[in-house]
This record gives sequence, structure tokens and C-alpha cells, in this order.
Amino acid sequence: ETMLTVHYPMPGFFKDVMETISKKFMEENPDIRIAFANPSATYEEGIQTIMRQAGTTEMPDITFIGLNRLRMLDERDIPVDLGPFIEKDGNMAEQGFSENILKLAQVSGRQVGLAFATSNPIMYYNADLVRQAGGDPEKPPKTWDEVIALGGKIKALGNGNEGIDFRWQGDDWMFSALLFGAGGRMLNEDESKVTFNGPEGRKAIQVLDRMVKEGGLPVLTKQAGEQAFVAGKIGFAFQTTGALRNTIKNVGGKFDLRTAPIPLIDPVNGKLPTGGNAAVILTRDAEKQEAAWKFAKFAAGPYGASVVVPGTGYVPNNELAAKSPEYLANFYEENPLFRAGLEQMPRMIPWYAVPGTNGVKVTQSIVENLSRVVEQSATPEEALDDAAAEVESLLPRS
Amino acid sequence: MASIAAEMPIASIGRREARIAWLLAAPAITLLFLFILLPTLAVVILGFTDFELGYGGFRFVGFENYAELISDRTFRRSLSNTAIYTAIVTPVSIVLALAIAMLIEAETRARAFFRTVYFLPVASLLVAMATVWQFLFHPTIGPINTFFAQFGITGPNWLGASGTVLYGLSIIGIWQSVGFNMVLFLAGLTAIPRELYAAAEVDGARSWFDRFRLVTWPMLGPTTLFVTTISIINSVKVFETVKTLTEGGPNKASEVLLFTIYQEGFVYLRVGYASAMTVVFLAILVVLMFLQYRVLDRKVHYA
Amino acid sequence: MTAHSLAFGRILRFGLLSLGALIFLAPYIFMISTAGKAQSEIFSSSLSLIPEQWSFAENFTKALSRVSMPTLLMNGVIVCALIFIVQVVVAIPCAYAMAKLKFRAARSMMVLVMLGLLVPIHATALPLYVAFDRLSVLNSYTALVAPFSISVFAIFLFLQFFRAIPDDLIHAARLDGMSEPGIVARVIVPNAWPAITAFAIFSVVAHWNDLFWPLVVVSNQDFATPPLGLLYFRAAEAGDDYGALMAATLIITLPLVAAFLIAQKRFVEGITMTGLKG
Amino acid sequence: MSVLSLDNITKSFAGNAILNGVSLEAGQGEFIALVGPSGCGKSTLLRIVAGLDHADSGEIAIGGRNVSSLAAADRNIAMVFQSYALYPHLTAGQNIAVPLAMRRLTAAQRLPFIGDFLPGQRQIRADIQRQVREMAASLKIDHLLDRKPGQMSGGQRQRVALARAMVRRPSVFLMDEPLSNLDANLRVHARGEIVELHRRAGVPTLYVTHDQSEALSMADRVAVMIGGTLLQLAPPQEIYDDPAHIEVARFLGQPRINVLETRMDATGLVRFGALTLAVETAPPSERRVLIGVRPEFVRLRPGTDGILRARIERTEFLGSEVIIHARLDAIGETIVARIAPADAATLSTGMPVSVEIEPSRMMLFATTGERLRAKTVAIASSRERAHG
Amino acid sequence: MSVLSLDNITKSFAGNAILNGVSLEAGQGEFIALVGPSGCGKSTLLRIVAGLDHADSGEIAIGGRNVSSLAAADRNIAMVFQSYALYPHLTAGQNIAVPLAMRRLTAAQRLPFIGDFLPGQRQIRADIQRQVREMAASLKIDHLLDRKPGQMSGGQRQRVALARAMVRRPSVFLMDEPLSNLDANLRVHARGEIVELHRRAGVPTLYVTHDQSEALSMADRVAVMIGGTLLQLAPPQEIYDDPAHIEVARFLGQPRINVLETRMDATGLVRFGALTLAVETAPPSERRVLIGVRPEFVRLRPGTDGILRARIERTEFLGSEVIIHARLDAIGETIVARIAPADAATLSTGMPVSVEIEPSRMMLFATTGERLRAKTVAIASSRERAHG
Ligand SMILES: Nc1ncnc2c1ncn2[C@@H]1O[C@H](COP(=O)(O)OP(=O)(O)OP(=O)(O)O)[C@@H](O)[C@H]1O
Ligand SMILES: Nc1ncnc2c1ncn2[C@@H]1O[C@H](COP(=O)(O)OP(=O)(O)OP(=O)(O)O)[C@@H](O)[C@H]1O
Ligand SMILES: [Mg+2]
Ligand SMILES: [Mg+2]
Repeated sequence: ETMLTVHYPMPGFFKDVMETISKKFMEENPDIRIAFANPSATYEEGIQTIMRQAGTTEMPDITFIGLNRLRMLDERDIPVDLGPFIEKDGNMAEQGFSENILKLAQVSGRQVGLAFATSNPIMYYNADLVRQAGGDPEKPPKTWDEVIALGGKIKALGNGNEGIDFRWQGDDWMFSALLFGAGGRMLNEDESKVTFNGPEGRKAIQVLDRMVKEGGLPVLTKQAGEQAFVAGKIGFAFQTTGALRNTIKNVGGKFDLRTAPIPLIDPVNGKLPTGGNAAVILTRDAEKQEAAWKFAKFAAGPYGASVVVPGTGYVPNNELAAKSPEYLANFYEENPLFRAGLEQMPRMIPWYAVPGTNGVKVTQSIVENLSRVVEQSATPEEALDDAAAEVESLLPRS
Repeated sequence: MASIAAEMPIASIGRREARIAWLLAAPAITLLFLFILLPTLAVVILGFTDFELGYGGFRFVGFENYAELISDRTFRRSLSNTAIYTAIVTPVSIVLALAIAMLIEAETRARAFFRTVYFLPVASLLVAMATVWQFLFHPTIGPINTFFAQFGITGPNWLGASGTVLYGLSIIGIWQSVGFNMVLFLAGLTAIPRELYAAAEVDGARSWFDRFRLVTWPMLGPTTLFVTTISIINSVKVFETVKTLTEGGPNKASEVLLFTIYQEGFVYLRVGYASAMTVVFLAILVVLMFLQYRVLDRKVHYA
Repeated sequence: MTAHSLAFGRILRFGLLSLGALIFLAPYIFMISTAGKAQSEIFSSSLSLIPEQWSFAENFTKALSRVSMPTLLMNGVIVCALIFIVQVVVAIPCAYAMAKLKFRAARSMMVLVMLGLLVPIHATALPLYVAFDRLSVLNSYTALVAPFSISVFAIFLFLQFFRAIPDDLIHAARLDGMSEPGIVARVIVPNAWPAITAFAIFSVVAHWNDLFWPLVVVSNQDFATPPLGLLYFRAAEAGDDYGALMAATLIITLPLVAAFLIAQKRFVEGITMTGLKG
Repeated sequence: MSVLSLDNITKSFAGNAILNGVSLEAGQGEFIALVGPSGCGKSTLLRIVAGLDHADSGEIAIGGRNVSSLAAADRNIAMVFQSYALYPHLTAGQNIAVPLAMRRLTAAQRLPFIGDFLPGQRQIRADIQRQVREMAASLKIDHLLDRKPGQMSGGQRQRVALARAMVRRPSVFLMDEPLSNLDANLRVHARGEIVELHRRAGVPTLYVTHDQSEALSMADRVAVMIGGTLLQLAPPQEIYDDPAHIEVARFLGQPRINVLETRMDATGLVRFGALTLAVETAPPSERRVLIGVRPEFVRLRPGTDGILRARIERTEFLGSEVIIHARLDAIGETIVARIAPADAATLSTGMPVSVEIEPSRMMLFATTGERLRAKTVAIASSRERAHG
Repeated sequence: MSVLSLDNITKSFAGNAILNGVSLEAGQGEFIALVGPSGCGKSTLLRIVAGLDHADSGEIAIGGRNVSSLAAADRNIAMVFQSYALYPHLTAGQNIAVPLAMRRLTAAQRLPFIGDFLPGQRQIRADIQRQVREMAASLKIDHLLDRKPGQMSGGQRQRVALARAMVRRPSVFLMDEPLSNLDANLRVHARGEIVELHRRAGVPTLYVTHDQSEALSMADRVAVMIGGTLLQLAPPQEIYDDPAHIEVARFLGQPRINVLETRMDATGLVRFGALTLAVETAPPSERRVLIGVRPEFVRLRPGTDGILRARIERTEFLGSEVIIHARLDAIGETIVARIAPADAATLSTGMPVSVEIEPSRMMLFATTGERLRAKTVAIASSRERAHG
């Protein structure tokens, strides 16, 4: 019997999911036992825990790491390369792991994990407010201009209503959503120069600026924004599809909640960053690695997806799961709110992480400069240039 | 410890006393070395290295970390933020605590109730209470601003705006530390001889304020010194609320020392650099305490 | 001071205290109210303290079933009790030696104690973690308790208290034939209860609520303390389940509040450090 | 006109009567010592006079004016506390200045920094300083003005406390055992100082003490209070020689007065040994009475030829005198005599002696304690026994 | 053989000599009172004897055995402290039992729970209980055995402290001002009890007090210590009547002895007023000397016909006696007389009086303090003046 210690972040979110999956897994694989390590509250804390424990006896066998932090882990040579396992399996596509999906958890071509729960940014909106402001909830806005215009009208309703909540805090994910949506990139091909201050980046940050100026985007902390939205005080909220289940619960019957795809500055070439996490194998024990690989595939596989998606709002990271009626096809029929994320799946590309040791600092720097825009203490151009300069200096010197 | 003791001949009573004293203090001294001094020393050493969590080795870099600190904008920001936070929380929580303690001391009814109520925040899990506060502070749907709105005042965006976030955090900090200080003041108040108040009255201290100036405040000197010390240490150590509520934001407006150290050490994983910060942090505390005692101790101890 | 102004003063005082109490209690009122609300009711534009539909049962059930509350509480009790006992057992003899025996190190000990008061666990966490890992004691009560086995605050507090114990009492004990450890056990400890109670509150409050250190050294859920349990109700990216979170917070806060209520009078007495009232 | 008058003051704490209608008048410049056993209510009475406590009923007048409803600060009373109650954070000089500053400076002028810039205060402060220095000089503590109480000896502190009380002209002076913390020599010295200061100030003074020699030697009149009741208020000699109550007699005099029980017949005659005393106001019936006689009026003579016989139990040498405890053969009780060392030389423990008591020095009390005035009517020459 | 002997004990704190070679011997059952002004080193000496402090040099022997290097617990000394030092958490009975339990039970037997099951302890405990009850009965505190110190009065606590000290037979008994916390009446009563207990125990006792009447009335011998030096060790009467040093004379006697300065000529003759005294050992040269005379040997007579004239400055009535302060016309110094109230009736403040001193009661001291033995050689009848 092989014993696997599994570590995962955000238990408020994943505890039930993890327990359901592991129960089923153990039923199917009676020779493997799953035990859970103390979970971490956030992705960040999860990584710290792993880094501290790396090489110690406390290190779990398998963990789930935020997609944008895989690179950092890889540079410290902590994850096990999954390439050999994939090769040995040979038929990953048949199991629903398309090349596109595998790519989400690759760092410089190395397969460091298997995407487990993935998300993309979508638009949530309060149909009641949209209607009051003269919009048509059945035809949600398709462009940022429309969003901003409608947002402005909602704010004008008064009574403490705000137009837009855009989750710019915490990390660079939503900025990436604007940037990628405009067809931009963070760095150039060989990762030596910052490119997010190019024309696409300028458009992106101007959109943010206009949301503040015209669209009724208030300065809110992340939680405050969520709370205000579910309280029915905000017209549009842009954030991960992963928050969907909780949002539905929090809204209850207070208003008519709808979702729609997020507008793209470049509707043709625009892409979206992939959020979420990947299963990463840490154990150096060959036998355990086998078992861990099995578990990772199971969790990231169609069964896993069919548990994760309804329980959270994440999009299925397995093509079999989405299409097969055995798993999720019916679910999407019955739950139209979940469809926005699904529809955007083709646009998902990996969430970019800069090379070198300063990955986290880069994100922080971008967030800080965004906050200057939101607080209107700097013009969007200034903020963007400052961010670019700072990030440039944080890149590894080659 | 044992070897020191063994060297001493049992000849004199004085030596025997010293030996027993050593024996009694030995466990404490040992643990003090193990769990406070040695780790602190390790931190000092790490401060001279480029150690990063996750990488195996490290090398000594001399004062490079300290040189970097001088030009680190974040660090300077967090220094000034911590100073502002401390400058708000320490005096306000002391004054409030003293006022509450005096009111409770004078009140005959429901003392136990009031003591418990004001102490409650000390006994509560700050991380959990922080989430309550962040709801109370919500700029639009939060009770505080809703309350203001009734009078037509638009309440500030407490934790969201860089202009007010430190005040928001300070309010939580004050709420949390008043109870602790109050208990110490209550103890100090009960120790004031009643006769001094009688003397003050006979001497013509007519008003409540006269008696306070003549007796209460000076007599609480030692207590106040202790409370101030503890308050400053605790304010400088503010961390949990920042971590749960603002993550140092917006735009570094709530970066405080311990959070910056945590961020460098555990998020950016630059342990060497974080250690250097820690050393500076400790140095600041030590200097502060030293100054405080030099300046105040003489004034406060009258015996 | 006429009877009239006296009454007015009392009313004013009582009013002020009550108002302050209300402000201090406000977060708890919201906490209790939230613990009774359904998830969809918690955030709404209209402020109401009384839940529309009572969901206490539901939230408390969630709080109790989602994590193993008994294990958490038990761990909390074990860890706090161990820390407290060790702290007292270590600090009392040391404080006694510093207060009542003549030895040269007493002064430098005092400096060490003051320094120790300044070093937060956050600062020394990493070296301690590495050392504990080398010794393979992570994930154990040892790891949770050991760094707090020495409390300089305890030494400080007891020192103040012991200074007030008359020397004669100790001399009498020596003449009665007690050894120094005997004096500590039979004379000092029985008379130090007020100080021990006072310290108990400080110590237990701090360690019952400590999140930082358990998070660092405990990855095995068998050793999780109550604050770690709260993590299960937090989902940073997707918004917390506030109802259950507040219910759980209530469950783990209540024992402390009860303890304080019971001990508060002795607590204040203890800090007063008035020494012996015999 | 009496300057301080207390009229029927009563006070109880939690249902226990502490003061049962105390009335007392003190004239201008009179020094009244208030004595009584511990817990009899002396401090309570003083606190009521000072306005620190309020009486349940009764009136207090100072200079003819009823002050019962005035706050302590407004009564212009000075008080010296048993524990001195000096402000530990102020120097001696500052301590002495407090009552002056409190009365002469306005609240604004007393403020720490701002006050220094207000008009007029400089003049007043200089004036206060001068007064403090004068007062200190007269109590010989001018060299201590910059010391804090913690740096002074008990006697020095006591003088600072006195100075603080005397620096202004109060209308009444209250002292609550101000010397009880001093050692014997200092105490004797301080007595003189207080009396002298009192004389100069000419203010009525209530002086609480538990030390009878203090009370007798210092006061114009002594008030003896027992259990909340003022039993007697009289000049020292009268209170010692002619006590109105057995408790007064018991309380004053060291060693204590000898009290022997005997019987009075229906005609008002009391027999004790060979002695017959007649009570002046004839009583209704036969009853038990108490005879009191001070030790200095008991004489012991070796030999068994006297009227009362006793055996010496214990002798205490006190330097200038000897205290002898002897057990009376007849009634088995102990009688104490105070004798000059020269006379005691012939006496030793265990020796049988004859006891002689000067009849004019015997005092008669009812069992309830009241004095019964009596005169000696006969001394029998037969060797009768004392009644049991 | 002396049972307790101190040989040349010295001690200094931080360079200040506190004890300068104190030597003292106490025989079996002897009660020695140690008196001296505050801070003279009495407590320090006791603490050294008890082993609570250590001497810088000198030896302590108990029953002939040198105990200087023994710890306090091993010296078998019992001590009663000024503050009683009762264990506040134990009942009176438990307090008294402590020294017995400590010596009779092994460490294991004393353990809280386990101890109760060890063999032999039950018998010993019963034995201890019996002894405690006996001791308590003899001190009349058997009804208090279950009370804690906080629930007892000062006098009761004092007796418990005594019982704890006396319950075992110590080889030496030390008491450090055990009565100083009691009020006057209780104190007088307790003296008798202590003396009685001491007599029964027959253990040498060192008794520290600052109360001279306690020392004189209780002790077999009184040791007067001033400034760390033992000035005289003698029976009470001798130390009072025939002090070896002026400080001893000054320390004992209330009111203090009168000390007047005068001059001795080269032949050893001292003139004071009409009096000439001859010093027995002739001195080398003319110098100043001090005359000491106790107040009870000073007589005052109205009128100016005496040899020494004075004016009454102050009279203090003390009930059984009157203290009169009179200023000598000749030298301007004050002389104090102690007089019976009857004799004082004719004297009042401001009155000129004649002063008479019994020549045999005058004592001569060198200015360094040592006694100079002298005899009266002449009383001049002329009205000479006293030397200045
Ligand atoms: N605040 C109070 N509450 C209840 N009882 C009190 C209070 N103050 C005094 N007493 C009681 O009143 C009685 C008289 O007290 P008071 O202090 O006047 O005595 P005293 O004559 O000054 O005694 P002492 O000589 O010991 O100072 C005592 O029995 C005391 O216990
Ligand atoms: N531990 C110490 N360190 C320094 N000086 C001390 C110490 N203990 C006592 N002294 C000094 O030694 C002297 C003698 O003290 P001791 O207590 O023996 O006096 P005492 O005769 O008992 O006086 P009292 O009658 O006031 O009790 C004092 O001047 C005191 O200040
Ligand atoms: Mg009193
Ligand atoms: Mg002493």
C-alpha cells in the first residue's frame, strides 16, 4: 500500500472537492491511500510552505500550485518533471489532456505539473441594475466602451450604486486579461525586454483609467468589491469564473445575477490568461511518484473536473469532461451562468510568469502601479511607464 | 551551568546561595539562549548572506543587504508607515484605556461586565475579527458608513484608499489593545493609596481634574511607563491586520515593518535580505526602549 | 458635592461606559448576527442585525462538521496548557532567584529579559524552523510548545510580584529547614496564585489565538490548533463562507471569554502585585 | 464662641453604628486630643469633620457657620495624615506649595506650560515660594526642600506633612496619629514642635492618637472615645485623676488601673478589706460594683501583717521604676503596683507582702462603667477579708 | 560552658562597617536583650547567628560547636520575626507543624499525594499533630489552629509565630522585635508570655527590641549596641544605674538622661555648681567632661534660694508623673526633671526654681563617652556658678 500526502491551498474552496475526489480515487485504487496535509489559506502561503518543506521529511508528495508560480518552483528545481510519465503514457490526448491543456502547466517547455482547476476572467452583472440604467440584460455589452457607458449610468442612479468592480488587486492576472485581450504580451520573445508598455498595454491601461473616470469604478479592496457586488450595489464585476459558485450562493435571491464573456479590446486576436492551479509532484520516491501521477491524472481528469466545475465555477481542464454527457454536458445545459467561462476556453493561454527570482516582486510592482491609476494619483501613461521601468530592472540580467 | 557550579567550593554561605540561584535560573537561562538568543544570532548572521529559501547554498555578502536597505523605497515607506501607526495607536490606546479604567474604577455596578467587554478584543482571534472589521469598514454597505450616511456624510473609503488605510488599521489596533492597557491601568489604580486623594481634597483640589493632575496621573507613572513600553512594542509589531485586510496596499500605503519583512522573507523568499531588515527592526526597538527608559525612568520612579 | 450633582455624575459615567462598551462590542454583535444568517443574506444593501431566516443551526453544523472541532479544541487546550505549565515552571524559580537570592548574574539576566521582550517570534521563526526540521520535531506538540517554553514576560511579571514578598517569610522558611527549591514549591508558589492567574490569562490568550507559529510548524492536521481550523472557512480567491466562519470563530472564542469572566477579578488583583495580604 | 462645633454626629457603615451621636466644641486655639482604642471611630470622625466622609446625621459648624454641606476643598481645613500622604512625585517644597497653589492660582494658571505665560501668576508663585521657605525654615526642613519624600526619613517626612498642613491659615487643624510612625526619641521631640506650632497658629486642633502620653502631655483637653461614644472630654489631669467612666480609667494610665470587683449593700456602703466607702447618691438596691485604683497608689510592704495580703508573682524592672504584680490571697486576683527602684529592692518574686491602698485614691464604678462618687467613711482595724 | 558564643563578629555592606567585632556569650537558659538605635546592626547580627547572612570574620559556636559554615537549616535555630513571617496559605496548625515536618519527614514523605502512602509517615504525622496541639494549648491558641493568618489578630499571629519557633527544641532562640507590631496593652501581656515560655524551654535567647522597657523588664542581661559596637552587656539594673558609656546612658531611660558639659582640672577635680567630684584614676591634663544625671534624680523647688537656679520652660503631664523642662540660668541649657504629680502641683511654666541633684547620682563621662568613675569630695556652701 502506498501512502500519499496531499497538500492543497484554499481549503474553504477545495476541501470538499479534494475529499470527494480522493474518496473516489481510493475506491478505484485500493492500494493507494491519500492523506491530507494541513492546507494553506492562499496560493502564496502554499508555496511558502512547500519551499520551506522542500527537502525535509515534512514535504508532501503532491501539491497544488498556482499556475503563475510554477516557474518559481521550477527554478528551484522542486517539482518532478512529468515529461517521462507523459511519454510513458503515450495517450494523453485520449484521456482528455490536449496539448493546449498540457501547455498551461509547462515552464520553458518542461512539464512541471498537470493543470487541475483552471479559470478565466468573465463578466458578472447585476441584471436589475442594468435594466434600471436603461440597458438590456439580455444583450450584455460586448465592448469595453459599452461597459463603461452603462457603468457610468448605473453609478448615476445614486443610492450608493457603483458601476464597475474590476479585480485589479492582488496580482497581475486581470491586467493580463486586458493586455492579452488587446493582443499584447508581457515580455518579448526571448524574455529580455518589457513589452507590456507597448500600444496594446497603453490601450489596456487606458481602459482601466476610463473605467475609473467614466464607468464608476470605485477604489475597493478585493473583498469589499465582492461584498458590494453580491449586496447588489455594483453593476458589473470582472473577475475569475472560479468565484462563480460562491457568488451565486452569496447573491441568493437578492437580484438577477447574470454572466457573460469578458469584452476584448481586440476581439479577433485577443487571448485570456488562465488562472487556477496545477497538480505538482514533489516526492522523489519512484514508487510514490507512480501513485502520485495516477492521482494527478485522476484529479485533473474528467471525474475530477466534474467535481471541480459545479463546486466552484472553474472551467473544465479536460476536454472529455466538458463534452461527455457522462460528466458535464448536462450540467452546462442546466446552469447557463457557468457557460461564459466555457465559451472562452479557446482563448485561454498560460498566465505569464517572468523569469528569474523576482517573479512575485514583478506582480507586486504592476499591482502597485495599477492602484495609482485606480486612485487617480498618476496618469495611466506614467503608471505604465513606471511599472515597465521597475519590471525591467527586476528581470534577470543576462 | 553545572561546571560553573562545581567550581565553587561549598565553603561560604554566600557562595552556596549564588550556586543555588544559578541552579534555579539555569532552565530559564538555557531556554532563553536556545529559543531567543541563538535564533536572534542566526538572524544576524543570515543578514550578511544572500540566502534564499528553496536554494540550497548561500554566500556571505558583507553589508550588501544593508546597503540595499538604504535605497529600498518599500522599506523606507514601511518605516514611516509603522512610525505613523505607532504614533496614532500608542497614545490613543493609552489615553482611552486610562479613561476607561478610571470610569470602571469609579463605577460600582457591573464592573465585571465592563472589564470583560473591554478586554474581549484582547482575547479574540485577531485574524477572524479582522474579517468582521473589514465588513464594518466597507465603504458602501458597511455599517459605519451607513451610519454616517444617515447624517448625509459620505464616509471615507477606510481600507481602500491610501489616504485613510492607516487610520482604518489604527482604529482596529486601538480597539484591540485598549483592553490590555486598561487591565494594567486598573491594577495601577487600585494600588494608589486612598489617603492621597483625601490629602488632595483637603489641599483644595476641588475638581475631578485637579485630583487627576495632582494624584492619579503622577502615581500611575510606573504603570504608564510599562504600558507605553508594551504598547510601542506591540504597535511596531503590527502584522495580522495588515496581512488579512490590506496586504500592504493600496500602493504600499499600509506597508509596515513586520509585513515587509514577512513579504521579503516568506513571499519573495529572500531570507538574507529579510534578516537584515529584521536586524534593523530589532535595533530600532532596542534604541527606542533604551531612550525611553533613559528619559522617563528618572521622572517616574520617585522612591 | 450635592446629591443632585452626584447622581448626574453617576449617570454620565454609566452612560459613557455603556456607550464605549457598545462600540467595543459592535464587532461581536455583527459576528453573532452573521453567524445566524444564510449566506445570501450576509451582504445586502440594507443593514439588519436580525437574520430574516435563522441559520444558526446550519452555520454551526457547518462549523462543526467541516473541521474536527473537538480535535482542534483539544489541541488548543493541550498546547496552551503545556506552554503555560512549562512557562510557569521555568519562570518561577528564575524570577525567585533574581528577586530574592544574591547572585552576580541577576543584573545581566535583567538585560536579557528586557531584550527578550523585544524579539517577536516572526523574527526568529526561520532559524527555529530549520533547527526543528533538523531535529525532526516538526509536526508535534514539541514544535508547537518549545519556542514559548521561555516567557520573558512571565519572568518580568513574577519578578515584580516576588519583590513584594517579605524577606522574612523566606528566612523563616529557611530556619524551618526548607531547601531553596522547597521554598519555591512550598512558600512562593502557594502565595503567587494571583500573579499566576494574571499570567495565565496573558499566556493562554496569546497562544490560543496564535496563528503564525502553528502555520509554520504544523502540516499534519492532527496537531492543528483552533486558528488553523478557521482556514477551512476561508477561500481567498472566491470569497469566504462568512456565516460558517463566524460560527467557528464564536466556538473558539467562547472558552476564552468564559475563562476571563471567571478569572477577571483575580486577574486584576494579580497584576496589582500587592504581594501578600496574609 | 466656639470655633469648631460638632453636634450629635452619627455615622454607620453597612448597618454598623460607628459613631453614636458625638458632640464636641473646640474654642479658638484649643488643642483637643482624641484618644480611644483601635477601631473606635477616631479616624472616621476626623474624616467627617474634614468633609472627606459625610455623617448620617448631625451638624458641623466652623466659626459659627454650618459647613455640613461643603466639600472638603471648601472647608479650609488642614489635615495631617497618619501615613503623611505626601505626593511622592513632588519635592518637599512642591508638596508644601500644593495647598497654596490650589487656592491662589486659577485652574488655567496651574496648567503645565500655558500657565507659565498667563499674567499675574509669576507674582503669586514668587509669593508662594516665599511662604513655603518661611514655613520650612520654622520647621527646620529648609535644606530638604528639593528632596522627594522617598529620600527622606520618617521624621523629615512628618515635618513636611506638617508644613503642608500649616502653610496656610486653616480654620481647623486635624491630625490623625501624625507621630505613630516615628521612633520614641523623635516622637518626643516632635511633640514639642507640634505644640509650639499650634500655639503660634492659634487654630483649634483635633489631634487623634492612640498614645496616651502624647494625649496627656500635649492637649488642653482630652476626649476619650470608646466604641463610637465620647465618654469624657476634660483637661488631662482631670481625665486621669477623675475619670467619669471605667473605660476612660482603663484606657489611660500605664500600667493599667487595677479593677477589683466587690459588692455594695442596699444602703450604699461598699466594703473592701478593712475599708468602707459610702456612695454619695444612694442606690436602689444591693449590687456589684467595681473599685479602681491606679498602680502608683498601691504600696507593697514585706510581711503579712497588713490588712490585704498578697504574694509577689512577677517584677518588671523599667529603669526608673519597678512594676510589681502580686496575687491577692483573698480573691485570687492580681494587683499591680508601681514602685520606685529603691523601694523595690526589698521585694522579690514569691515573697508574701502586705498591700496598702490610699483610700482617697480609690474610685468606685458601677458595673455598667459609670463613675459612682464615693467618700471614705471608715477604716476598720480588724483583719477582715475582702469580699469575693 | 556557654551555649551560644559569638566571637569578634564583623560585617560590612558595600564598604560600610556594620558590625565592628561583636563578642557575646549566652549561657544555658539565659535571656539576652539586644537593644540599640535603629540601624545599629541588631538585625544583621541576628541574621548572622541564624545563618541567613554570613559574617566577614569571627566565629559562632553553639553548644561548643563552631557553626559558622553551617547553613541556616542545619543550625537548629528558631527565630521569631518582627513581621511574624507566617505562611499566609497555611492554617495556624500547619504553620506550627512546618519545622517539625521538615525535620522529621523525608523529602519523599512530604510529597503531596504520594507521601500519604509511604510507610511510617502516618505515625510521624500523628506525633507531629500531637506536639502542635500541645504547643498551641500552652499558648492558648488551640481554638485557632484551623484559621489562616489573615483571619487572626496581631496578637494571635504573634503567638502562632512563637509556637512555630518553640514547637521544636531549638538550640538557640532568636527574636527580632517580635512585639513591635502590637498595641500597648497586648504588648505588656505578651511580654509575660514570652518570659514564661522562655523559662520553660530553658534555651538561650537573643531578643532584639528597640523598646527599652521591654529590654529592661524581660532580660537577664541587656546588650546595648550602638553603631555596630557592643558598648555594654550587663543585667538590667546595672546597665540602667551604672552605664559604662554615655550612649548607653542616653539610650536607656525615658525621658533621656540630662547631660551637662563641664570642665575637669589637671588634678582630676570636677566642679559643678557647688559640687566637687574627684575622678578616681587621675587624668593627664585638664579637659572637658560630661555629667549625666537621670531626670528622676533632679528635684525642683519653687524659689531662687538653691545652688542651681532655673526657670520652668515646659511641663508635660503624663498621668502618673510630670516631666518638667527647666532652663538653667547659669549655662542656658535645659535640664529635665521627672516629678510626681503631687509635687508638680506647686510648679508652673515660667516660674523660677531651684534645682537640686543628688550628688551620688551624678555620673561622669569623658567626652569620648567612656565612664569616669568618680566620688563626691565636697559640696561647697557658697553660691558658685557652674562652669560654662
Ligand atoms: N469604609 C468603611 N466601610 C466599612 N467600615 C468601615 C469603613 N471605614 C471604617 N470602618 C469601620 O469603622 C470603624 C471605625 O474605623 P476608624 O478608622 O474610624 O477607627 P479608628 O478609631 O481610627 O481606629 P485606628 O486607631 O485603628 O485608626 C472600624 O471598625 C472600621 O472597621
Ligand atoms: N543588604 C544590605 N545592604 C546594604 N546595607 C545593609 C543591608 N542590610 C542592612 N544594611 C545596613 O546595615 C545597617 C544595619 O542594619 P540592621 O537591619 O541590622 O539594623 P537594625 O539594628 O536591625 O535596625 P532596626 O532597629 O531599624 O531594625 C543599616 O544601616 C542598614 O542600612
Ligand atoms: Mg484611624
Ligand atoms: Mg532590625
